[in-house]
Amino acid sequence: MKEIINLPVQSIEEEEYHINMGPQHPSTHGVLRLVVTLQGEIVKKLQPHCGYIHRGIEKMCEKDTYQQIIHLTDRMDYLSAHINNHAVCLLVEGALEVEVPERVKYIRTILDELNRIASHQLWWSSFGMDLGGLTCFFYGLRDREHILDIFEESFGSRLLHSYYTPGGLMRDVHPNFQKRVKDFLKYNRKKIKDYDRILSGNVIFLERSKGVGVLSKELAINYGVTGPSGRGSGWACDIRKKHPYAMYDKVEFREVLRHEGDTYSRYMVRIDEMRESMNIIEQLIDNIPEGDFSAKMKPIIRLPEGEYYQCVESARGELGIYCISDGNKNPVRMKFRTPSFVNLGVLDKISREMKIADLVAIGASLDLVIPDIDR
Amino acid sequence: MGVRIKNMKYADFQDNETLELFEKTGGNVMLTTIDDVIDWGRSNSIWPLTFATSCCGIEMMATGASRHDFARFGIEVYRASPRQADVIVVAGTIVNKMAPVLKRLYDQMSDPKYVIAMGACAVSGGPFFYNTYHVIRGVDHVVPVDVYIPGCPPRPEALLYGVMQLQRKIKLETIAKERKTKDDGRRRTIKL
Amino acid sequence: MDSEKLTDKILEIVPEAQQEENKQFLTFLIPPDKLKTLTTHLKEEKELDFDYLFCLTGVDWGTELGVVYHLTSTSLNHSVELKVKTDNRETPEFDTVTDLWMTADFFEREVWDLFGIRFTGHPDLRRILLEEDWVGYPMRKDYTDEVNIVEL
Amino acid sequence: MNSFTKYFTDIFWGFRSLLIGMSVTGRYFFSPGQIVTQQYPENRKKLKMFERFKGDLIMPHDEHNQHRCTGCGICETNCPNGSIEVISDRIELPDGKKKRIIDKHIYHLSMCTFCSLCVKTCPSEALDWDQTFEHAVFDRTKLTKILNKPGSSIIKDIE
Repeated sequence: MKEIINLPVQSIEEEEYHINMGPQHPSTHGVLRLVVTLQGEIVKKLQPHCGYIHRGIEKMCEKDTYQQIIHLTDRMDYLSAHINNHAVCLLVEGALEVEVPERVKYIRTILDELNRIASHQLWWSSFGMDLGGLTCFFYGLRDREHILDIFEESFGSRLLHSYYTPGGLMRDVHPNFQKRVKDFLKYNRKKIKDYDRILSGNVIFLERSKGVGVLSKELAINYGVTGPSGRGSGWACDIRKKHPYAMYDKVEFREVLRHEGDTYSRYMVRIDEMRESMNIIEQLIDNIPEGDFSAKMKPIIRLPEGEYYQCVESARGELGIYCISDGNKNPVRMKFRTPSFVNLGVLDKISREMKIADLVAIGASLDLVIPDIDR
Repeated sequence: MGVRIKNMKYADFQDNETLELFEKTGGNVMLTTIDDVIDWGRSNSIWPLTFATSCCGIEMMATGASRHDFARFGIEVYRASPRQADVIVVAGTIVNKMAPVLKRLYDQMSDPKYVIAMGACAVSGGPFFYNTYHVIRGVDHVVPVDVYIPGCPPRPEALLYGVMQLQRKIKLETIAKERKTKDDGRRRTIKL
Repeated sequence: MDSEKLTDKILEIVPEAQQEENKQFLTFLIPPDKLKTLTTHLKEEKELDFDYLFCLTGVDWGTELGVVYHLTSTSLNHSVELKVKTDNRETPEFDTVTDLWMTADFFEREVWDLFGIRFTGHPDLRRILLEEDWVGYPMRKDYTDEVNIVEL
Repeated sequence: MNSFTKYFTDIFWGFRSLLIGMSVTGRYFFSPGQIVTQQYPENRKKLKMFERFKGDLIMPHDEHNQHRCTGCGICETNCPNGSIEVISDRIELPDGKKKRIIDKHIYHLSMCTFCSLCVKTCPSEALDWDQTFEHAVFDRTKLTKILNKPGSSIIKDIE
């Protein structure tokens, strides 16, 4: 008995232990596995294990034609499917030096921005849900349905569209398109005010997000954290400003920057970005020129031999495509530099010495889409 | 056949011939009444597991949200723990690395348990059937599937329709016989 | 810094570097043993200041394996593309750049996972996407897997 | 004193922010005009998909049971996931020429991703989208369909 009592007991504060978050965990937004080393409730180390949805899209691209690759890119970052398609289309058009009609550029820009709003709304819903506010889930998804209706009316699918083709669009937008988009903008302006009232000023939310997971600008650049997460740290990394494509050099919009670098600033960047996206759409929607919805393209697209890199600003950050072509109809190598994959790398760094409950908030504020990580 | 879900008629549903294969064989009056009561309860309170791997998961969330409201079917709450869940909606691709996890989740669920394969990837591998090295071609290679919902991703209404199909299937169960273990005959791979 | 000055500067650091034709970027083929020297200079020198590695790609050119680095400077707005290649398909090995750009951590693990290119000095070189016991490197051109791959 | 006032201002602002949030939800609670929920199986008769909705691939047949498919197989080569298989026969016409006609146009709904490349590339516009979405079945084999109806033939003027 005496021996048992006198055993050296390690206090709980000193002892480190591991817990698994995921692959099936409601707050990892999919099938991400985080092995967290904890001391008490403090995160000491975090190891992301990805690959639970690695489908080998890059390998499949080597056997596919460029039109077929577009439908695969939909399934990478499914929340900004249009933007992914846009990247491939720009890559092919840039390599072939095809000039797409003005109308296509306008429509593409509008759809990209609508997609960005939809993505941010879904992110807002799930972010609120992760922090315990179930109301956000219902409100965010309710408003998102309006965007999906616009998409569905024009090209028949809600989430994964495969609407862009190299050189233009699959078919022209529906005649109702302009009216519906304008109605949506009017509707959404009111709803975003609601978002602010429900969550942005909420005292519980502020306590859980301010000063949590601080990412400095230098770290953001070194880790390559782009998109709203990078801009929340004050790094002006918007591809729409740096390398404008489509109509982004013709429209006026503000690059939303905040300098605190914590979860709250990443949150506010996204909320403000929704407003900026609506401003962009408003400038374009009335001036869509008439014309063809597609440039003339050969039925089989062969890129000239060489290497191409094309980046676009997806809803999560810089989506880059590096493509090596040998002149055939299939690429030799197609690499997707997906934003979530890179942004995940910083999670370990910024969640150290935080509470495990904050890890949920930090993970959600980076807006990770798991198939975008694993491809 | 008296199987009615909401106000949908029997003839409104697809694949009735397969359903007739599952139909229970006889039973006395007492037992069928108990069966009916139990099946009524079971079919109207199937709680799903929060399990979404990719794009179809977003449509599943949309089904749970305001516009489509899963809860009208008694599929009230998403459970985060497999112990409390009755149905697992496999929404998305299952890859080699995920398959053991899915199998374990399925094993941890308590009987009676059901599986809905939602979307092309879960039904057959879908867009990732050919030329890839890490994808399970159809979730029925891992766990037995009750209802297949094709689509990429299926509309929320399509998911609700699939849920109604599952409810119809549950209503045919009987406690007199052990629920057919799904490995006999139904779990088969399809030659393509 | 404009591209001519940049070319001179890089050739000054690594005289063996070969410039390649590329419309988009200034491209150099670097001998693998000089990679570390060059990248350290690119990162550390104030007038170069390449602080952002935006893409790191493993490539299988059929006979050669290699890695392509895309670097840019957020303050000076110039970019460069570096390539390293090796004939050694059994044990290809390059120096890591993780100590300079932390982005490279995940990228290099991915390249090791899918191409089997080892990075000397990487702190934690494990497979990232596939299981630990996966045999072979699936993104290589000569990879065959009769169990898992169904050809169309 | 300073921390004392801060404590009470915090409580005040906390309550205020909670009430602001709850006023939003309360407004929706008391305004039934904003109900967005669709009653799916009950409104089944009225529920109409958008005309461009991609629910199911079909091959339209006219009243003489004729379709427009020549069996060229372009849809099969363009399909990114191999969900279309075209099986065609060669028959000999009375004037000695050989002609390809379609035997079976097999469509795997279970694998289709609705990318619309088959409909777009079809040279004779033989394929189209249907607006049905109720496809759930108990048996996976039911999802493999043959699009050309039995006994159908090709419309005369299509080459």
